[in-house]
Amino acid sequence: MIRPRLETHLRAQVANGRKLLIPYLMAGQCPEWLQVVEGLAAAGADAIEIGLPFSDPIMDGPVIQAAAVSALHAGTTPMGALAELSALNLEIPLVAMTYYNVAYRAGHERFAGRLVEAGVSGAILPDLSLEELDGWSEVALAAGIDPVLLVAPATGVERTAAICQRSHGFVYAVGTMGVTGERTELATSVHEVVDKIRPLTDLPVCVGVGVSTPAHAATVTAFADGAIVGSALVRRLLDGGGVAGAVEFISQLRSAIDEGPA
Amino acid sequence: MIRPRLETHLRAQVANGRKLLIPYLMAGQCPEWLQVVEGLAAAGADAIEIGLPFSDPIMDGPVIQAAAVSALHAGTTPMGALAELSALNLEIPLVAMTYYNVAYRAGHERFAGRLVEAGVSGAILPDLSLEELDGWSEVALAAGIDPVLLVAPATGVERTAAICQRSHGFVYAVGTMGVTGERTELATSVHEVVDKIRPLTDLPVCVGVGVSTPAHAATVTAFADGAIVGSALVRRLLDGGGVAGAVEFISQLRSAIDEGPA
Amino acid sequence: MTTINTPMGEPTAEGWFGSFGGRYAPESLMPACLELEAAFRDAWADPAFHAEFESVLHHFGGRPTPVTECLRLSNQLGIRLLLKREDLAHTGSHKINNVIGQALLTKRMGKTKMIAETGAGQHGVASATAAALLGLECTVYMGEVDTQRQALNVFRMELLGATVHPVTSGSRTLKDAVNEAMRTWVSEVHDTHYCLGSVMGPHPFPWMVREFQSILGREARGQVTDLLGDVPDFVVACVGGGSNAAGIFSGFADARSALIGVEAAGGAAISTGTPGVLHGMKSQILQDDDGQIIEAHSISAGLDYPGIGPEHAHLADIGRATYASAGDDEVLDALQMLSKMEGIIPALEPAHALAWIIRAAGKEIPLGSTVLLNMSGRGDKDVAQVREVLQAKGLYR
Amino acid sequence: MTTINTPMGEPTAEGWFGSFGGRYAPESLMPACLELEAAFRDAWADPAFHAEFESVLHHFGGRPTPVTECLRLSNQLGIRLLLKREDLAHTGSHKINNVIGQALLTKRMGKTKMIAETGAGQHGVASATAAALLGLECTVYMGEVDTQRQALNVFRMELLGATVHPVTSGSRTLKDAVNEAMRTWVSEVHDTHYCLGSVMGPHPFPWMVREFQSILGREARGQVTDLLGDVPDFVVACVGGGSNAAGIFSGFADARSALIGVEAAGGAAISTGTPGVLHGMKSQILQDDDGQIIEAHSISAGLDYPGIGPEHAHLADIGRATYASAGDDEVLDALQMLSKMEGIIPALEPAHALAWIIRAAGKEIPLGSTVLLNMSGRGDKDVAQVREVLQAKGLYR
Ligand SMILES: Cc1ncc(COP(=O)(O)O)c(C=O)c1O
Ligand SMILES: Cc1ncc(COP(=O)(O)O)c(C=O)c1O
Repeated sequence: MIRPRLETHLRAQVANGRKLLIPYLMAGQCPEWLQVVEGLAAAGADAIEIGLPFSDPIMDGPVIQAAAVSALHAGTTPMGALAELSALNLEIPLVAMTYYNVAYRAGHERFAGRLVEAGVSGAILPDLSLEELDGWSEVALAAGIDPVLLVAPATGVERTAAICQRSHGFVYAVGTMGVTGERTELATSVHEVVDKIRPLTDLPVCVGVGVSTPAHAATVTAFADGAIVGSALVRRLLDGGGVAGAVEFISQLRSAIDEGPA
Repeated sequence: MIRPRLETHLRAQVANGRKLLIPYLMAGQCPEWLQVVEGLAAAGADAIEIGLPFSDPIMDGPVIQAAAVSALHAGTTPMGALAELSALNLEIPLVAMTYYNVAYRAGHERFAGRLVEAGVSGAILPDLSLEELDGWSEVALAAGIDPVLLVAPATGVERTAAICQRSHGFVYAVGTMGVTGERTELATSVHEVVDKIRPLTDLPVCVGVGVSTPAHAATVTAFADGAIVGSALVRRLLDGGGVAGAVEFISQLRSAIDEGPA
Repeated sequence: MTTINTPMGEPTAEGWFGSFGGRYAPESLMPACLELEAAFRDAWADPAFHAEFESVLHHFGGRPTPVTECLRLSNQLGIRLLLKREDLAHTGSHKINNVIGQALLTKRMGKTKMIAETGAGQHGVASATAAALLGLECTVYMGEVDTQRQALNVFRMELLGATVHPVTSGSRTLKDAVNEAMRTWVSEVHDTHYCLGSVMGPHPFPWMVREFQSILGREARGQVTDLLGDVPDFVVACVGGGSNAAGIFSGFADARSALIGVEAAGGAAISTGTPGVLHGMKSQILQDDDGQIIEAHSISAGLDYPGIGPEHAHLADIGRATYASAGDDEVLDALQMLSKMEGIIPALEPAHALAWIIRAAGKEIPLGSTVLLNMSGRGDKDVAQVREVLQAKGLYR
Repeated sequence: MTTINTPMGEPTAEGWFGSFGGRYAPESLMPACLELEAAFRDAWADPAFHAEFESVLHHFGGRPTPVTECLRLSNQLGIRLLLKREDLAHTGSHKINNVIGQALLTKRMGKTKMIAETGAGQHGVASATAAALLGLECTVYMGEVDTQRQALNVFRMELLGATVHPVTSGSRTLKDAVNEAMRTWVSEVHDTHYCLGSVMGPHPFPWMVREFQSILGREARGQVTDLLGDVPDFVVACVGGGSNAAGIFSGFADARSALIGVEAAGGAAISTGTPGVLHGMKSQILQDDDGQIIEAHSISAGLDYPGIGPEHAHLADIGRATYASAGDDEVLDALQMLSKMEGIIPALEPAHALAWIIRAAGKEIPLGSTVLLNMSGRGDKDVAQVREVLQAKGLYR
C-alpha cells in the first residue's frame, strides 16, 4: 500500500499555497482510532501524526499521557498498532510519534521496516536529540522515513541551523516552552521560533505544542506553513467524541486555517 | 501526749528478751489508717513505722508506691498526717518513714517539731545517706527524734561501723538488695548483713525489706533483734483487709516470732 | 560543704557545687556511687581511657561535629549566630557523648549490664547504641505514656537489642522512669551500671556526665575562636537536666562569654523551682509546699523534667550563668524559622534556646553580638509531633 | 561514541561512558543541558567553587564523615568490615553532597529555583535543605503513592520551605516523579535548575553527580589507607541510581580493590535489565520487549528504580565493577544484625550491600578480606516501615 512520502507531499501542498493541518492522535487510545484516522484524512488533514504509546512520555502533558495509559491498558503495542495501520487506505502521509526507546528496543532497522510496512513515512522522536541522531537518522532515511526534528523557543540560532539541516519532512517548531497540552492563549514565542527557523531552511515549518483551537491554528498558519493539533483532538476522543467529533473538530480547524486569522 | 522514746523503748524490750516486731503502714493509705495504728499497737507491735507519702519513693516497690499514690490522691499531706497522729493514745513509739525532701522542704527544725508534736520519736529517711546526714541528725536528736540509719548488704564493714555510730533507735538492716516489696523467699543476704552489723553496735538490729510472712519474721528474729514488715501489711490494707485484717496479720507475726523458727 | 572557686571546676570531694549536689541515695546504692566515683576518677586520670573515649567518639560517633554559621538568620536578627552541630552526632544528639563514656566505664568496672531511663527516647536510643557497640546488655526504663507516644523509638531501641521496660508508676513519664531505673539499680547493682542521661542524680553523676559532655565545649571553643578570632559574646543552650548546656558552658566558663540556659516554661526549675532533693541530688526542683514533686509540662519531652542539674543551680546562684525560659508557641515558631532559613530542622529542645535568642536579639542580646547556640539534637524525632500540633492549631493541612 | 580509557575518568565530550550515557532529552531541554555542562565545567575548574563546595560540606554538612570499624560483626563474619559513615552527614545520607553541589551551581548560573524528584523523600529533603540554606525556591516532585507512604517526609520538606508536588501520573512513584520533574523543567528551564538525585539523566548529570559524590570516595581512600595501610580488598555499595556507589567507587577505581554494587533483587537493572533509553540516558533498563519500562519493586524506596546510572552499566561492561543483588528478607536480617551488633541502624538501601556481604563472607569474599561498605544513609527514615513489615511477618508484637 503506497502512500505519498511525507516531505514530498507537504512540499507539494505548500507549493500549492495550502496551509498544512497535521492532527495528532494516539494509536489505540479509543477502539475506533483507525476510523478516526480515515475520517481525519477525509476531513482535510494534510498528514496525520500517530502516537505510538510509551510508558514514560516526558514531553507530554496530562491529556496525551492519559491517552497513552488508555492505549497501553487496552493492550496496544507500538508494533501492533503499526500492523493495524497498514490496512488503511489513505491519500495522505502518516508520521509516527513516539519516544526513542521504542525504536531503540525494536532495533533501528526493524523499527524503520515496520514503519514502512505500516505506510508511515515520517518519524518524530522528541527525546532523540540532535546529538544522538546518528544511527537512527541514516537508517530511517535509507528506509524512506523522514526523521522530523524539533526546534524549541530556547534553541539558539546555530543549533537551529544544525537541526534544520538534519530534519526531513518538515521542521517541527515547538510553539511554547512546555509539554504537550491545550493552552487558552497562543504563546508569544510561537512567532519568534518560526522567524528563527524560516531563514535557515526551505522545509515546511509546522508549529505544534499549544495549538489548541481553530483560532490558534489560523493565527499560526498566517506565518508558519502548518499547524499541528494534538491534545485538543486527543481530549475530544478521550471524552468520547468518536469519529464524528474528531471530524467535526478537524473541519473547524480546516475552515479556520483556510479563512485565515480573524 | 508523751510516748516512750524509740531507742529507750526498744532497748528495754530487747533487754527483756523480747523479739521486736515493727510493722509499717502508709499514713492515709486507707480511711481507717489511724485505727489500724491503734490496732497494731494493741496486737503486739513494739513500734510502728508510719510512712509519710512522697511523690517519688525510689526505695519502694509497687505496693508501697500504690499506697503513697492512694494516700496522696486522698489528700493526705505529710504534715496533715502527723497532726492526725498526735491524737492517738499509744504505749509504743512511732517512727516516721519518708524521703528526705519532705523534711528538707519543711525545714529541719519545723519537721522535727512536727514529729515531736505527733508523738513520733524516730525517723527513717532512706535517701539521706551517711554523707548528707549532718544538719538533720543534730536537729533531730536535739528535738528528741532518733534518726534510724540503714545498712545494706552491699555496705562495707568500715562504712557499716560509721553508720552504726550515727544511727539511733535501732539499726535498720536492709535484708536484700532491692526495694521494698514482698518476696516468697528470704534473701540469703539477711544473715550476712546482721552478722556484719552485730559486732559494730549495741543498738537493736532490725531487719526490713523482704520480710513478708510470719515464717520470715520468725527466721530473722532468731538472729536479729527485730523484724520490720511493710509491704505485706500495706497490701492487705490496700486489698481492703481493714483493721481486723491488719490485727489478724500482726497477731500471726507476733506468734510466729514468739514461737521462733519451725 | 565547701564552695568551689573555679566556675565549672571539680565539685567538692562530696560532690557539691556550692550548695547544690551531694549524694542523696539509698544506702544500697551508696557503695555503687562510691565505686563509680573511684572508677571514674581513675579512668579520667588515665590517658588510655581518654584516648579510647575520644577514638570511639571520633570513629563511631562522628566527632568533631562542625560549627555552622547561620548567614540568613543572622542577617535577619542583626546578630552573628553560630550553631554547634550536635544534631550531626551519631543517634542525633549530644547524648551519645555521655553514653559512650559511661558504657566504656561500665566495661572498665567489669559490669556487663546497663540500665537507663528515657523520656522521648533520645537517651534510651543512645544508651542502646553504646551497649550494642560494646556488647553490653541494656534495659531502658521509659514511662508507659512515653512508650505509647514514642512507639517508634521503642522499636528503635529494640532493634538495637535493648529491652524497653514500660514504667507504670506515677505519671508514667520521665520522672517515673528515673525512679524505676533507680529502684532496679538497687537490686542489680552488682553487675549493672545505671547510665544516667543528664547532669543529675547523686555524685559523681552530675560531674561525670558534664566531663563526658565537655568534649563538645572544648571543640566549640576551638572552632569558634578560629572563626571569630574571639570567644562569642553569648553561649546559649537549652536545659532539661542540663547536660548539653553543661558541656558547652564548660568550654567558655573561664571566658567573658555570657552563658544562658533556656528551660521550658513549663519545667523551669531555676526560675519557678525551689531548693529540694530529688533523684539523689539537691538542686532547684519544681515542688509544692509539702515537698511533693510537681510534674513538668513542655512540648518537648526532653525538657519535661521537674529538676535541673545541681551545677546549674549553682551557676545561677553565683551569677555565672543566667537562666531564661521559652514557651511552646515561640518554640514552634523558632523551629520553623531555622528549618526554612537555614535548612536545619532542630529538635524541640534546642528550639527553646533559639526561641530565646530570637526574642532577645536586639534586647538582652545587643545587635552585632556573636552568639553560639548549642544545637543539641536534630528534629527528626519531633516532626510527627510538630505536624500534629500544627494541624491541631489549623496551621497545617 | 569513543570509549574512555581511565575507569571513572571523564566521560566523552558527549557524555558517553563506553556505550552508555548520552543526552536523550527533548530539544526544549537541550540548551539547558548544554548550559549546565558548560557551567559545571567552568565551576569544577574553579578552585573558588571547590573551596566553597567543600566549606559548605564541612561546616554545614558535617564532612568528613568517619570510617567506623565493625569489631563485633567482623569477628562473626571472619572479615574486616569498615563502614564509610554517610549516615552521619546532614539530612542522614550521602544525598547532601550532590545537592549542595547542584544548589551552588544553580546560584552560579543565576537561577533562583530548583526542582527535584524524590522517592522515599531522602533526595527531596536534601534538596529542600540545600535550597533553604541558599535561599532558593524549591519544588519537589513525588509520586502520590509515596507522598502517602512518606507523609512525614512531605512535612519535613515543607518545614524546610519546599513545595511538594504529588505526581498522579503512571505508577505514581519515583519513575513518574522523574518524568514529571522533567516535564516541569521543560516549561521552567529559564530560571529553574533540575537537581537530579542520582548519577542518571542526560549528560552532564551522571558525570556531575558522580563528581559531587566523589568527595566521599576521596575521603574514604585516605581514611581506609590510614587504618589499614592499604586499600580494602572489597568496596561495596548499594545501587539505586548509583550515586553513592559511584562516589565511593571513584576513590578506588585505580586501585586493586574489587568494586561491588548491590541492587535490589526487584530492581536489578544490571542483571535483569537490557540496554535502553530512559530519563535522558542510555543504560541498562528494566523493560519489556516493546521497550515499555517495567516498574521496580523493592522494600527500599531508594532502590525502587528501573534503571541505573550509565557509568555503572559501563563498569559492568568492562568488568571493572561487579553487580549483585539482595532480596527483601535478607536485607531485613542484615539491618537487624548491624543494629544489634554495632549500634548502627542502617537505611534499607545500604542494608542491601550489607546483606550481600553477609552472604558472600567466606565465599566470594575470602575470609580475612578487608571490606569497605558505604553506609549511605541512616535507618531512621525506615524504622516505621521495618516495624510494619516485621509485624506483618509476626516477628514483632
Ligand atoms: C536534643 C536534646 N537536647 C536536650 C535535651 C535535654 O537534656 P540535657 O538538658 O541534659 O541536655 C535532650 C533530652 O532528651 C535532647 O534530646
Ligand atoms: C540512603 C540511601 N542510599 C542509597 C540510595 C540510592 O541512591 P543512589 O544509588 O543514587 O546512591 C538512596 C536513595 O534514596 C538512599 O536514600
